[in-house]
Amino acid sequence: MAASAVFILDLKGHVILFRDYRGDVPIKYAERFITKLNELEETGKVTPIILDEGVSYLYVQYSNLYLLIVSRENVNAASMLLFLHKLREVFVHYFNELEEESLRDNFVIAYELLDEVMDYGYPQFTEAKILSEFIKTDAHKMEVQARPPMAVTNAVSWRSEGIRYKKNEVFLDVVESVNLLVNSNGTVVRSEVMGALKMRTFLSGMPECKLGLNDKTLEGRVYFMQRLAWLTRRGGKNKSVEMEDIKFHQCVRLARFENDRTISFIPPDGAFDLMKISTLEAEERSLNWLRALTRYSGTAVYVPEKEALVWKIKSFPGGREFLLRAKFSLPSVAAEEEPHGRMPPIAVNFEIPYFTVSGIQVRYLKVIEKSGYQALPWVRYITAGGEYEIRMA
Amino acid sequence: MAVRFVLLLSRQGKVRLSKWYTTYNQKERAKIIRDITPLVLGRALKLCNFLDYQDIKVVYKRYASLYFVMGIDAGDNELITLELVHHYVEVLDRYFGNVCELDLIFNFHKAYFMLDEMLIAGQLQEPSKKAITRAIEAQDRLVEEAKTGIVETALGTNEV
Amino acid sequence: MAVRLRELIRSVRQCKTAAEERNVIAKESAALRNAFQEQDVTYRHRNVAKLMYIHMLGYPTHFGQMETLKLIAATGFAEKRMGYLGLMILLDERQEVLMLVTNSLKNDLNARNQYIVGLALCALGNICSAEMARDLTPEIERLLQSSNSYIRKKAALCCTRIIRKVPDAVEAFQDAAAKLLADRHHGVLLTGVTLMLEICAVEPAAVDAYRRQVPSLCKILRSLLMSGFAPEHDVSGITDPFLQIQVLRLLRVLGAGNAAASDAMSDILAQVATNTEGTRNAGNAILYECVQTIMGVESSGGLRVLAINILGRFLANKDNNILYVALNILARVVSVDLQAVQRHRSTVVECVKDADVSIRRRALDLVYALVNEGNITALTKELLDYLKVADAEFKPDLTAKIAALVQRFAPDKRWHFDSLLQARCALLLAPHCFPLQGSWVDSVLGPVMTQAGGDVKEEVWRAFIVLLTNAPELHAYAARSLFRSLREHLASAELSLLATATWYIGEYGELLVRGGALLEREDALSVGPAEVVGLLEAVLQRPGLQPQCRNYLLTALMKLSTRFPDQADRIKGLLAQHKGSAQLESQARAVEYGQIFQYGELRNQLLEHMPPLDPAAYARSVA
Amino acid sequence: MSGDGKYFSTTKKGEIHELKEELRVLDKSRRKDAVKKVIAAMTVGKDVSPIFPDVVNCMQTDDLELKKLVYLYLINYAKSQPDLAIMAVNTFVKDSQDPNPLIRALAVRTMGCIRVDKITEYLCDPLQRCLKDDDPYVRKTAAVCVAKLYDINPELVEDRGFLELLKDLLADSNPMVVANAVAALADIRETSTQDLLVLTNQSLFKLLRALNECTEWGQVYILDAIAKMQIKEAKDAESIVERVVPRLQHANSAVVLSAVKVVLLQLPLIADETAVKTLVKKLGPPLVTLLSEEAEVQYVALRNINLIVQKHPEVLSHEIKASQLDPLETFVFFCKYNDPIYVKLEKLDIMIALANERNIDQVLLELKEYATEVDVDFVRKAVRAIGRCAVTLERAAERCINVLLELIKQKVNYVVQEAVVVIKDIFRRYPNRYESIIATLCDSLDSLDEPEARASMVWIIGEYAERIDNADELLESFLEAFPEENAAVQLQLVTAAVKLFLKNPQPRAQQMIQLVLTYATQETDNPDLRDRAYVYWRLLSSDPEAARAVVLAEKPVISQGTATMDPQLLATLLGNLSTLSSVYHLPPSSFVTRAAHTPAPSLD
Repeated sequence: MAASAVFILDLKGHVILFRDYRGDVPIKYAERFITKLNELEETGKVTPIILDEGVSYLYVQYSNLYLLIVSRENVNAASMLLFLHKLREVFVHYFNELEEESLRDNFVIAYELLDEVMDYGYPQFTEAKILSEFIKTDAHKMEVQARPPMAVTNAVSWRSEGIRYKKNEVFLDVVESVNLLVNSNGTVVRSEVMGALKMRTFLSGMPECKLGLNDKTLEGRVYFMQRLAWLTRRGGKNKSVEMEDIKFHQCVRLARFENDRTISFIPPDGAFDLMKISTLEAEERSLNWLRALTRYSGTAVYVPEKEALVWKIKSFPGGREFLLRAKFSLPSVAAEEEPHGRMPPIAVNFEIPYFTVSGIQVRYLKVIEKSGYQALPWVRYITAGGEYEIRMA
Repeated sequence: MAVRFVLLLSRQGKVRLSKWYTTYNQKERAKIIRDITPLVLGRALKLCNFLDYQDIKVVYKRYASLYFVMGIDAGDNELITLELVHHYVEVLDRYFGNVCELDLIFNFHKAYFMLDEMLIAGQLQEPSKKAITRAIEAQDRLVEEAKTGIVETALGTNEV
Repeated sequence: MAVRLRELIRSVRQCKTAAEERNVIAKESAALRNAFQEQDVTYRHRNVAKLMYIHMLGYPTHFGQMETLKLIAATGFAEKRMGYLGLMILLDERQEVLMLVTNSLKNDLNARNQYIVGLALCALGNICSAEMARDLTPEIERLLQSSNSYIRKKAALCCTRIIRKVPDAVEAFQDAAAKLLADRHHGVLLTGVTLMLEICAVEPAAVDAYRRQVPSLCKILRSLLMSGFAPEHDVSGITDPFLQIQVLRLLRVLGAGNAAASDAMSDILAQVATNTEGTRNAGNAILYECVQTIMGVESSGGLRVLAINILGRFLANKDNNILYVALNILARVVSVDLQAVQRHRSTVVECVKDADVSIRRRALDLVYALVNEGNITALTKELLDYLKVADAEFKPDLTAKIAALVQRFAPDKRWHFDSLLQARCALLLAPHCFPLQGSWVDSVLGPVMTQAGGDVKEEVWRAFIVLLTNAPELHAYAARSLFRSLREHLASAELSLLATATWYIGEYGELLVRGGALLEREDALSVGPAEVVGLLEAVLQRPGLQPQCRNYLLTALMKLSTRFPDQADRIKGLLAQHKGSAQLESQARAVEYGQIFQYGELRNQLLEHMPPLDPAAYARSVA
Repeated sequence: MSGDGKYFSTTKKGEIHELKEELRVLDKSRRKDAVKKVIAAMTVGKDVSPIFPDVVNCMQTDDLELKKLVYLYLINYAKSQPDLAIMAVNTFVKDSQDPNPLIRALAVRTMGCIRVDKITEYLCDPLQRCLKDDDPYVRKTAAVCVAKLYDINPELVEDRGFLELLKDLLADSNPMVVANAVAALADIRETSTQDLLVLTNQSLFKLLRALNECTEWGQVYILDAIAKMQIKEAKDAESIVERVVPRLQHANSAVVLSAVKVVLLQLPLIADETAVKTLVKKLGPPLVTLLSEEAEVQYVALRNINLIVQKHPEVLSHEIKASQLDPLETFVFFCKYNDPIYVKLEKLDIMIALANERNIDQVLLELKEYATEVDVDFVRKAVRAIGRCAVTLERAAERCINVLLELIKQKVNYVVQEAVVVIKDIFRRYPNRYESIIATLCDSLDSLDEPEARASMVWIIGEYAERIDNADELLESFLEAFPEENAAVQLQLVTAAVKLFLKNPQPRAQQMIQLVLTYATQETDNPDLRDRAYVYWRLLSSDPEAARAVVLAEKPVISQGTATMDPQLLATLLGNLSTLSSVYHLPPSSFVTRAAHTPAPSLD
């Protein structure tokens, strides 16, 4: 149950790249896809997966391109769509920017990559960093013949051996974004905090890392830890079992975590998201939303090209409130098919450094490598506005 | 016979000019362009210059990198429409002198001016290329004169 | 600061990605908004030019529409010229803002400068609304008689739009239009003839009045034919083909159904037909028009022969353009002169196989028109043979036409059946193109259904049922065929097969069980009542079954309860499951049929065979 | 018209010819550039097959990049030039013994893509070697190649014993090789009659072990393969669950969904009820987390969640004793302003499924919010959702209806039409309770132009004729356009006219029924409509009392769930979680078109 072919098309449906894996969906289906897509767009019934006359089209749009997989079988849809996103990442890694021109300019390497990331329609290996060790953009480097790095088939497929740094460092950012939806009447419809532990590692060799988060649970103060059921009460049959919504990077040993709640891993080199935590609860309720603002401060400009009023506030000290009142007069002429309806919600962006809403803290990050070097961990905390929306009446 | 629309498409499918003599809303216009472009661009050289599209006929002719396309009523004379296309091309060529695509890109408004001296309501108004160029040149002069300060009193000499 | 139009175009051309382009445009649009807000007069016409450019790229420009009106109201020619162009590009007759320009137009129509009048006429002729047309008719009426030919010709075309918007206005222009025929200027002559054609289309009574003009039209044509080389109006050695063709058209309108007028023009038509050289496109364009006129009026036999000969030459021409228009002529004359067309049958059938889809479509339409009881068998065979090798894209069209043809002219119904069956086999050779793979019904109808909207599809299989019900000798055969198809494609059958088979099995289910004589080459089918009901039950349980199908099934099962008394209880149970259906019609049927079970004899009576629809009577009622 | 060339002209010679010339030059880098041009032309759909021999001549090279390009060309055109494709065989065989594993793998990978029957024979020996190669990179490529070969020539694969070799790879020391072997076997199984993944305790254990170590994609293959296995023993099921549950925390959503699928499939085998309950609970949070993924993945997740809650509503329900802070509240399915429409529509479905008497006020408030949005499709669906809540939640029905009435009063055309459609269902769900609103509905009669809304209104008129003063007038207004109506409306009109006549047989109604039945029997070719009309006609003419009993019979209350899925289908779809089948909500058999096995074109 595999993909038949991968297409990369421009927005008009012209084929930029076409890699046929199984020979049962010829290139002309690109045209059918675009026709069908247009048809569905016109009737407002467009979906990221389209079935048309026995051929399934799974696609994602990125800048001015469609990345498209076609199949005649019952493929794993989630897997295929994620593969397309991974493919996008690989291309971005290689070409800095992924758009029509960069692909056309690099179509040879793009084909090489397509040959490596998928075989007979089955996703194979999509770690951009490792791929670039044996599929190189610079033609001169090809004089030394490349061999497949161990990582391609190893259990640790995300890290190559033999990495060396003079100074061994780890940067750990604890980033929390606050999602909030407030109705026009002021009631909070949804309020959640999404957390992410973002790492950048510059470590030599094959380091073993262990991460400890704060266990304030014992003091009963941090709600987050309460919800991390595994730290205290493991699958107790009588208690309400509440798993937290945590997703780990593939480097984390999931089975180990399931067993003894240790977060242990061999990190990839460079930047990656170690874990993502959704729906944390805000400890600081005061940050819920910006309400009853009373005084105008800073600058506010109407930016027609963004269809937005941008209000910049230089500093927003605690306990202060600001109010902005704006009047829009509409031109007497309206665009022909502009939808007439209510106003879109107000979106708010902000950032608060050195602060986490949930109170999550990193207790320790141990790095053990057989050469025995000392690694310096740096930890930062940031809270930012995520999807922070206030609906208009 | 009536022309419903005139399109100029580049080999890459970019619209260089679009003129509509039948009332279509923006959505319909976009759809027509989107539908017709691949049909026209995809046709091999030897094939005829006509296509059936919805209830209309599409007559097109390729001049190097540009496709001139006209949508006409189903009962119209396709062959004379080809002459019409050629008529326009020759007018453009006379005006620009060895016209090329770039002329039309940077002077798209002039291409429209010439089309307006050739067609009204989708019908041909002037079978003489010379007369068309004369009219355009006279109007260009009016614009130049206004620019250089010779005031509009000069305008009033023509009979009405 | 504000950039020139050239610079904007250049920076857009330099954009590598759509996002970059969007960005440039967004910035420029914002700058334009500002300029418009500040009432910047100096650069207004440049700004509107940029706006048009942005519009051409497909971005919104409504915010600047008012600027075009301001430009038009200005006094300078440069401003007006750009203003009118913007008006025509950015607006059309549906926008209410357009009304605001009426007054400016009126002023400009009265301007002293011919080019300003010309701009106003052009705008009016291209985008005026009915209301504007009404308001400005007096001005145009005056300008139509202007002493300036540049204005007369534009005014004439302006009238064509006005009378389309306001048919009453014909009265104001009818006589003035005919007067234009006396003009010397070709532009005025051409637009005058165009206006007369338009008037005839809007007001049929005008045709009678204009017949008087046939001699002067012939005179115009003759002078064009006789004139020597006329550099101003020469097109590859022919003098003003545009005017010639327009005159030929008007003659066609005036001569149609009128022997006297036709007679008056026959000489000149013969001259055009014989003297026009068919080596270049312009000449062929005239011949093409001329043939149509000859065939469209009351021509003498000799003249017709002339036309038919030209047509023959066209059909033999290697140029695809000529071939295309020749097929066009055939299609247009097929109703008046079938014989002439039949003569070219083999050429037409060859054209169905042409590499050019435009030619194929034309030819296929023609074949459709050519078929009759006499040649159906031969032609269908030809088409079926071709179907096997045709392009996948073309197969649906071709199949649909074959299906329609055999339906119309089948010599006998078994033949009809088998033709469709063959069409199906041909389709199966290209399974990738037709994943339907349903029964023959589905394969034949499937392509039709994917091509056309909902109503058309249903029409086709409904007509099919009508045909079958009217052929008692085929009832058993069709029932067996449909039963087999449905059984085979239970999971994948499309609506058309589901509905047709369900209805048919419900209506004639007893024939499946009874056995009876098989047709030639047909395999026996042995099923019992339980299997028949079982098949319908299986369909009923198919996931995602359309409500419409469910309704068909409920009625079919109800009918079978009388055809197969031993299955009545089972059916009663099946129907009862739908009594709580959220689907309105399904619930109604389940409940009503449940009630009917209380009545014995009445039940049989209610569900007797449905009287077949009399196709002839039905056709009358629809007409 | 000749001489058009002078306009807009640029000169261009025959491209193919030029390429051919360039391919023949000796200079290596120029030749490589030429091959690149060929591939570029191929990519935009030009037919560059005529220069096949010239391209293949460039194949023998040390330049890996050039080799890859030529191989790519071969994959595309070998089928159209089977005779010439043989030319390439020698190079393939040679490359498959190259000291560099990258080249060995490349050769075996490419050979399998050349779907020419004649060539496959030459492929066998190299493949056999590569299946036992020392380098896992070569072995994992060879594993997939067996599946490719099977598709071209299954007999050959069986004769040469490749299936056995492939099964041996399930026990390979390298996890990636195991994963690809699993994928290849699953692929072969699709077209083969024999089940190649017959489970032994040992092989299951090996797969589970490899699960921990292979790449994310490999994990998906293994999980999907386990999902397809027939597990019969409770103990196997338990050990599967134990090994698979940690995957729920994987960052890759496909791994998560496949893990969910595997866990769900084991549940029936696990006897311990509390364990089952705990497991089901564990599935909730990972599923909800998928909603913060890319929109396309969200869409798949939502379509899947939709299925899962039908079978296990408890997955997303929460314990009441927790505070309102519980994360698994319905609000996680509330629509965000910038959600793509396809995500919004799916979320609506799930909101309805999760609506209960506790949260209905919140849900209704939200739906009302949506019903005034800009997007018409979304608004329609929101209005319908309100109706469905009314039908499913008896105690909330009145609140729902009030919201609907509020919306009707805003007189937005498509909102009114949707409201009429759902109110018809509400009437049938709660007879004799809300009919007072009929008058309000009749006010909007003229604005109904969609078949479903018209059909619903006609039904309301017929069903409640005795409560509507001018029912006959209203019905007549619909009848004017009878022939042009949609079939569904016509059916309702026939029934409504009969009802009206039976309830009040005055001359006007009689005239009306005469007209309708004549049309519906003689002037339409719709066989279904004719059936219905004939039954009514026969009924009315033979036994009017029976007619009353039949047509005016009391209808049972409609079932609550308006869209409950057939349990068998649901089971099939749950077994196919994460696949297209679960997205389409269709069994695979209804859309999979891969031919069972088509012979490749042969050389003669």
